[in-house]
Amino acid sequence: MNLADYRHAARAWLRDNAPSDDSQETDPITRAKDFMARLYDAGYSGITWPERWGGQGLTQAEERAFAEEARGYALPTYIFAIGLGMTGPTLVDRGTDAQRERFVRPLLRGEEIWCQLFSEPGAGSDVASLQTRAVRDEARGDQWIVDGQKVWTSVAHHADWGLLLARTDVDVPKHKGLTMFVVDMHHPGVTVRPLKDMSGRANFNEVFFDDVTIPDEHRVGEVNDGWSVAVTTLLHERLSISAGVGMGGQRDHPASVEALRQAVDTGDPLVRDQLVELHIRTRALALFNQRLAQETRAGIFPGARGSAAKLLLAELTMFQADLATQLVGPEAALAGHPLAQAISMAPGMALGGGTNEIMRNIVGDRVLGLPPEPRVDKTVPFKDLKVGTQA
Amino acid sequence: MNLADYRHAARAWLRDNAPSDDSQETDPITRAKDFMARLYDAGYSGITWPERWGGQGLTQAEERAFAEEARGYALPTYIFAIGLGMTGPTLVDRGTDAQRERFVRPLLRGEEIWCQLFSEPGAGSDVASLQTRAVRDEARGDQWIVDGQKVWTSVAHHADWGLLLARTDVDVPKHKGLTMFVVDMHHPGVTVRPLKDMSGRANFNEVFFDDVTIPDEHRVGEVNDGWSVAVTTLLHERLSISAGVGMGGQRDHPASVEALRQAVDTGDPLVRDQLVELHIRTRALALFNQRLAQETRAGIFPGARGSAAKLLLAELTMFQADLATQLVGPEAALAGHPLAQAISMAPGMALGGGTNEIMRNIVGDRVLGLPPEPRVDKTVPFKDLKVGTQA
Amino acid sequence: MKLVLSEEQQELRGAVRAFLRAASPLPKVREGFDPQVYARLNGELGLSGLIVPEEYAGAGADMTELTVVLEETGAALLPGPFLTTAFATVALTRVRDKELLTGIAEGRVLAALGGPLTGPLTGPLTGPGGAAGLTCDGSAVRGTLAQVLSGMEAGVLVAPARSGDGAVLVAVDLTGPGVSRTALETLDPTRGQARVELNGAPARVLGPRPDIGDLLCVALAAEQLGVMRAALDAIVAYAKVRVAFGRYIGSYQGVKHKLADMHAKLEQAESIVRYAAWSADESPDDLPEAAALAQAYVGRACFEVARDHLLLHGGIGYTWEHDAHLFYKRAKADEVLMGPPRVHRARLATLLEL
Amino acid sequence: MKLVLSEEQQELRGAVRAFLRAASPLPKVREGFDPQVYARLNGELGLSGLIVPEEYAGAGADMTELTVVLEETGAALLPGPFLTTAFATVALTRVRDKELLTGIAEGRVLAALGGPLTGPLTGPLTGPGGAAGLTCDGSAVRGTLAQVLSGMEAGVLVAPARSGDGAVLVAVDLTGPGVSRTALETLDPTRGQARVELNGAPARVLGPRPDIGDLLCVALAAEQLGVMRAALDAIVAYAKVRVAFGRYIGSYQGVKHKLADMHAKLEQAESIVRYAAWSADESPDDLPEAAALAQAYVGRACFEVARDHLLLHGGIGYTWEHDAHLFYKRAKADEVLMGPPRVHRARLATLLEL
Repeated sequence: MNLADYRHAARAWLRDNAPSDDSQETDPITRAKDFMARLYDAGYSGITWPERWGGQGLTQAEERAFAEEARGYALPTYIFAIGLGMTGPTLVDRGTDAQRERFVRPLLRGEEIWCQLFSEPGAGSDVASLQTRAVRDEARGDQWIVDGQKVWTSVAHHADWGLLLARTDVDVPKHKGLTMFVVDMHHPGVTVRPLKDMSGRANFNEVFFDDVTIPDEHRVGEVNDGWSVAVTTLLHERLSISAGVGMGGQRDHPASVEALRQAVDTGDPLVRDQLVELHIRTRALALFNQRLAQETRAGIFPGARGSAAKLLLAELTMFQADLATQLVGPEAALAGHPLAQAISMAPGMALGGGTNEIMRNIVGDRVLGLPPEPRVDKTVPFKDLKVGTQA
Repeated sequence: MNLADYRHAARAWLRDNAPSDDSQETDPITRAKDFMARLYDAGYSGITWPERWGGQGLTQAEERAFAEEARGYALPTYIFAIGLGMTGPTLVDRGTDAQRERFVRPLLRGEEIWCQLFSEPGAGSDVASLQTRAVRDEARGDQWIVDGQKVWTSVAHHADWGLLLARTDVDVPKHKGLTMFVVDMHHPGVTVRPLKDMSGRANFNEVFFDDVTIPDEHRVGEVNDGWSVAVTTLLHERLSISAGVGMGGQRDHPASVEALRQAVDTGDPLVRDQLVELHIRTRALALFNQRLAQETRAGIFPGARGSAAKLLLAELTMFQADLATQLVGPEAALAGHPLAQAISMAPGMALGGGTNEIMRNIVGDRVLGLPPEPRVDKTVPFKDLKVGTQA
Repeated sequence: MKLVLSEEQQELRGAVRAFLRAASPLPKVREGFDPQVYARLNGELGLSGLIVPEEYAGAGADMTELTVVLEETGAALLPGPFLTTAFATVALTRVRDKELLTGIAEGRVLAALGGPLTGPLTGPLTGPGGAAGLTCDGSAVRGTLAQVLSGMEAGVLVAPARSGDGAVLVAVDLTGPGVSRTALETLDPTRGQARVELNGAPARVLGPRPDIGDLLCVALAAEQLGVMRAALDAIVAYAKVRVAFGRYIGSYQGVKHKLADMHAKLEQAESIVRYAAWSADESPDDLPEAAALAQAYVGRACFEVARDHLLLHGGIGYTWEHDAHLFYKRAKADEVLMGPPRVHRARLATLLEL
Repeated sequence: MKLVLSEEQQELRGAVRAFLRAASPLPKVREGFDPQVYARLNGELGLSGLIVPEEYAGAGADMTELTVVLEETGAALLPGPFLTTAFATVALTRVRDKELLTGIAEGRVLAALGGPLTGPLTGPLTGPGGAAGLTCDGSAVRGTLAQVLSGMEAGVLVAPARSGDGAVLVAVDLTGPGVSRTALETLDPTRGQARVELNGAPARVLGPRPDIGDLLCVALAAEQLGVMRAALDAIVAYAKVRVAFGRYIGSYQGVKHKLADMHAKLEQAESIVRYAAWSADESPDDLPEAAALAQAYVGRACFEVARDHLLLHGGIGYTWEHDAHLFYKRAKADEVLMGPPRVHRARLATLLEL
């Protein structure tokens, strides 16, 4: 099928199958799973994934065509995003055949929901300093015993499986003593506690592990080679974040130029100039993202340059919410005002998926090739390393 | 004499003695020296310096009163600024009695001009990494032989004496192998070459030392203890820079609000708002400087907080020249336009007396008490240390 | 010009700071307005009567003392109507009928200053008329105030109203008849607002409307100075204990340089607040420029510092449990309290005759 | 929309870049305009005829190709009238009488585009009238142009003038009678300007004044993109070899993070220039917004990057001998070339119907 036909078919399928908002009677998770199954059965889930593991084996061109057609719909795929964007690709890249066989197809079909368990309270930007322990216990069959705490875990309360990074050796430097696992989120030792963000919504969770067992066949990659697996996952994360940034994607945001021109007095030349500034920044980033996308289509992989786009998006998100509240004035401080939500959520873009400082390091080190910061933490055995919060 | 009387007498003296601009027939250096002698003889040079070495032994209150009275005059004291602000106070603090006896009075009376010789091409922000060598030679009497190159030396072409920091031991860490000297600028091995700055003016010099001898009695402080002497000098430098920043001091600057309101169309609301922004920043810094001055008068020494003022001044200087050229447009790009000079000289404030990055480090470390950067250069012997420009 | 605090002022600051640290730490702030803390604030420190003239049982202090206190209540994010009562007190000291001041000084009366917060409060107090204004027939008031700061906690409303005698200031018992209040949830969880509808509520006419917009700007700037100082202190403290990649995050220039810039803003903000307070007390000719400068600079600097302090905390700063968002939201709510911030810049343009 | 260069365009870029690196390195740039370099630019690369239609001996290329070349001449800080000749060529391709184009394509004619640089060149070409405008009686021109870019090096002036038939474009031989030129020293030592007085100078009327302000904005933005790219490259290279306190300065976050921000600006600037060039070639409806966006964003970003690149060099960057100030000054001169930069923002406001 040529691309135009593909796009045409996708458009038709979406028109007929995208859920409308009036089916509120069913539980949203059930609805999302039902939709995902139909999406999969129609061949639109895992478009670029290998056919052998349940994907369609097509190219980024088809994936992009479908994404463009889907842009107008609010598809209920949010709870599958971690699986589709991060843990699934990691299993395809680094899992055993048995793991791919067991996990990939149910993931693509929405039968099982995934979360990702890397960050900890003491290990944010510096994920590799995490302290959750996994200890091998061959006495009780070949399995691992996990104890510790994770944080910032999206959809953990719905998840069936989690991709867990844990420390398996404290006598080697921090990157060298980690191992990756698939953990059963229904295990009785797993406790999920919602974590409210500063806007008051519980978009994240804390996850506690207390004597949780994992069979060794659910280990992903070699023992103590978990960091290289995590890098694969984080690479996919960064790609899926930057893919979400498109031209016009901010149009219905309450702090967009389009929304603000309705809300403020554009008769004031200063207000007008502020909206011009917002337009300039919005367009500059949108065009950069489009250029990255065109380069990707032409086979030039953006790599670490995507971190510049993420940095700019975080700054723009903060800038526009800040600007909009200033323009609107006291009303914007009422909790019900969309801009009060916007300013409450604006820091999230800078804090999820790597802080602005981390993004600048990545751009400096990997795009510009600048010399690295001297690192003490790469050679010291983990047990002797300062981590987390210490005086 | 009470302060009001002091101020009154100073005002009268300045009215009668401040040189007018019409005496162009004499050489400016001669005129400056003549004025300095009269200033000294009247008791207005070295107001706070110890009487024993030729000063007046008065307080900062008298010094400030005189400075305030002098503000309206363009006194020809520029060529003495390094001596009065930096090298003189260093000798008073750290010199031997013989050195104080020999150097301080002629310095205060303007009979001898001083320069300061610390920075080198390979040692800018990191002054202590300098490479100019001083080797002791007891065979030719107890003296030192100096070879090397200094840079950024103001008034070197007029100077009789220089305060020179040189390396006397390469086998110890960089801060521990430096010694301070007074060097005779008329020695035949000293070559002064003007260095044009980016505005095309030669405000600085390079100074080359080729087999220059210095008698050991011109050493200031102990052998290899030169860094602590240099810290004294740099502290005095920072004080004299921040003392120059006063309210209204920018009024006749071509990029000041006062100048710009004459030059641009304030009928345009956007232009007006830009001038408001400039006013806000100018006032904010002026008030901060006034507060520091009031605190100083009240006995609260500003210390490293002065570095915040210096940082803000550097940023304001750049901001206002940049803004003014934008407001004025193409004419500002003509070399004869005052704003072309302003934008050409604007970076100087950020680069003289410590870069913005150095100022931020000082504020972070010494005002906020933040943990220091890990340092490799404090322990490595100098001869094994990377310095200057290296691939 | 006086830009440094006297010893007495420093003592006042120390006393308020120590009291609030003990009586209203941040976990308590999250619980909202506590009348008992207010009772002690007044009983032990006499703060509610601080600027009330001595003949009305107050301490008769100047605006400078008020700014010293507001800086501390700001730093503590003190919940409740302290700021708006200070606003109202400023207004009441400048009208004919000062009776209410005694109740304020004695801590019996919590007054809120009304006037649509969206109006030009920064100029003369909000003029009568307009959609949200009040009208007064001499003994009763009608009209709606869309956003009254701490309007649910206060017992008395002080607000400008249009009357037959021109613009007057009126006082209304918020617990009395003819008053309908609706709590408004706000961005800032530590301090709410209320919509107040007056349908012939009994009112006392206090005198002609006073011109206090500049004084309110100065008072608010003092609170903002406290908010930014406390936010900076919090992140500096965190940068000294939080480790990433084997080093304290405060040792990274990416963090350290930003903190240095924040400190530089704080130094300038404090200088401006001192200058504005001095102008209010000693140099009324300078006050309009100083007040507009205070809001134009300090309001922005406060939000920028609160924003960066939150961001530099990393993910933990984005959680509800962490206090960073409380400073961030107070800073934003304060920035827009007097109207869109551009009004202060516009006023500066006018005052500079640009 | 096309935001990436084709293979042919990348080859063109590579060829120009290699040529300029060899023929016009920065030490040579300091010596000023060299006609021999221009002869080779034309002879070996055919650049002067790049956008001249084939029937006038040119290569008939699009604006996108021109922006590719101008990015490189900008990066090299090429001295002389290359940019203004490109401006003039854009104008000449859009009038009735295209005769001059042959001379330009063959490298015989260096044309300068006049029009007071202080006027609204960003809109339609500067209208006639006003203090600095030209008038034409059909065969001779009178008037003064206060600042003509590269006006001393160019042989022909192309400028708008008022005539009996309305606004026209005229061509004047700058070496002919009735022309008085005064060299103007400029901030940017690599490219001068001239004051041009015309006292009945013989002129050829080329046709009605074309509307090319947007295209000039795009062309200039391409030069600015080159300037900022080269400035960033220079400081990145320095940060990899300069040591302070025992470490390469590029390893300090204080430097690294600023360089990352500069890179982010460069990425956005390049995206905008590509978009604007594509609009010029393929989507005229988008051109006005794209052109104003290009000047509003790229002009500012270029100066900011050039400024920070200079500052990050430390003291050496402040010397005349170092090249940093050449980029800084070109960036500032370019930023104001089309008038005060706010005109582009004002135009965006109009185009967005704000």
